Amino acid sequence: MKKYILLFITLMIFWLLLNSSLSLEVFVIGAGVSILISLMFCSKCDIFNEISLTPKAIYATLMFIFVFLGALIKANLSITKRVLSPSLPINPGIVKVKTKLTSKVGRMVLANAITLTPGTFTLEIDGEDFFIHWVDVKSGETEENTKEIVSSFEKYLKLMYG
Amino acid sequence: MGKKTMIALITLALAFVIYPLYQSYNGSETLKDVGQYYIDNGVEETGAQNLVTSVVVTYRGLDTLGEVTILFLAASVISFFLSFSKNDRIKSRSIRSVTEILTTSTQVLVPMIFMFGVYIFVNGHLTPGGGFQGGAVIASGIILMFLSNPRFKLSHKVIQFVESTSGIVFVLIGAAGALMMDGDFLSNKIPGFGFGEVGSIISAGAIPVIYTFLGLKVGAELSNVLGVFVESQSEK
Amino acid sequence: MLIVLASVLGIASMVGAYFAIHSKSLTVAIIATGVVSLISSILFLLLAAPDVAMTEASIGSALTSAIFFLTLNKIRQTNG
Amino acid sequence: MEGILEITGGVFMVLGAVSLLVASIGLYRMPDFYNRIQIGTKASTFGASLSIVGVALIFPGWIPKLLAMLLFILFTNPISSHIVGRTAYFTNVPLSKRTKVDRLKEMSPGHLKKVKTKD
Repeated sequence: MKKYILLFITLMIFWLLLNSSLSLEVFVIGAGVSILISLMFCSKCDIFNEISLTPKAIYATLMFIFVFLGALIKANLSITKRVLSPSLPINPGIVKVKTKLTSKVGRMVLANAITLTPGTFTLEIDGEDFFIHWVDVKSGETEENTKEIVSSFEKYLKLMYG
Repeated sequence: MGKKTMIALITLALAFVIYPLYQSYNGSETLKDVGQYYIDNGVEETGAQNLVTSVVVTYRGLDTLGEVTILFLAASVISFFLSFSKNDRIKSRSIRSVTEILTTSTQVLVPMIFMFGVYIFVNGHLTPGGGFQGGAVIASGIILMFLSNPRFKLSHKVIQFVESTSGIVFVLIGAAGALMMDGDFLSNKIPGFGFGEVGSIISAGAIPVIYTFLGLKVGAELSNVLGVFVESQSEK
Repeated sequence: MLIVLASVLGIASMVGAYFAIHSKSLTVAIIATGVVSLISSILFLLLAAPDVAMTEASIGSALTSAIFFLTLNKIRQTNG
Repeated sequence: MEGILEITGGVFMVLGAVSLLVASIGLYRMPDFYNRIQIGTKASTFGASLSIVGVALIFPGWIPKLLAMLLFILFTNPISSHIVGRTAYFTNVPLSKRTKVDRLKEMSPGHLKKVKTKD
């Protein structure tokens, strides 16, 4: 039941953003379409069951957004520096990191956040192992790399999705 | 003389012929009578903010019916020809396993893409877009479903039901216009359909309803083409 | 300004069309056709036809490319 | 007041354009496919987001639609580049000679299991 309601709310927010209007007609039509689509697809939308809406989780979400935006800006500055410096200072390589996250949404958000931040990019997921292509590899050790890449995001994602 | 020289000479000759035409061409500054009529009276007569839509659905509605028929014929012919190869199809095929990120994100993205398609065809009379565009967006959602799940299969019964029902409703609304508006096939001024203020979502009479069914029909047809193509794939 | 943008896009689409015809690998050719439709959809947008641009973007670069790839796969299977 | 918003919006849009320019320079300079896709995803997402923020400052009425666009870009861009990169790796697109480590090579090939589709 929870997943139907959450998908409905997501679709409704998306519809209202697109229409950018709050009139009654828009609301009613959007609600009808959202109910239809949630009924159509929710046999396979189990990931919405993993989202929790406790105050702690919402706080973690906000913190995650801040951390992520900071990392995004830092990533782009460092990439810009690398690209524009004449010697092209890169040490590319594929490293392995481990994550403690078990929920599917959490792992997806983590992989996407890794792809969008400092010179790292998720190449493959296999169980708890993430294989990451890194522009600036320092060592091949799993533990060190986990600490460097994953842990800042994982802390909040653990709170958000468990 | 080499082939390349010949091509160069022919191109030059063509340029000599076409350049005077280009020189003496001046685009028309004023609209043709019909275009001017649409601009002057379109919003008033149909109530649709998007003039293109009022032309496509109301003034030239019969042409749209023809276009939908052509699309239907194309889809039928494709499924007809591809069904010949079904006999030598291998019962199972092996594919590299799909990445977990894709299977997870599809659960969120596909409903959103469908919602976007619905937004495009429901708002066809207000913003650019309409039945054909919305239908194409919905079909691209279907591509994502095929990509994320190798076992996914379109239900042909559902597709056929959506496709034929929306086609019939489209024609019926047109016929209703003809009956109630003394002979105007596909007129949008049918009593019972909302005529709100121009620019609100319930306005322009039957246009949003027609576009909704048009969008469902186009989406079903394009998805059917894709489904038939995917089903005819086999790996030895 | 607009005419410069339009000319650059036009030249880019011509380059794409050249690749679509002359590239050795069919995959590259299909991607090039997708690029050509994407650029032409921007050109439609510049010509103030957003409706046509949307159709071109979704059908020309998404659906047609998908169907081309499926066909290519099918041809490769039958020809071994 | 309006002037300030417009100028800030313009600054954001120029920053976005600069970021996209850096991305294209990076695409040219990087040694192999995987490094290129890195630059491509990040800088294009960042550039597009900055441009959208700029537009939002200039036309505040469009903010809801722009927000939907931004979320969609942030959500779909990394997924598509992940899939492209993964496919490239498993179809043996070569890594550059400067690559230091490749831990993915050590994986047993078993995780590339094939799925059978039933008929």
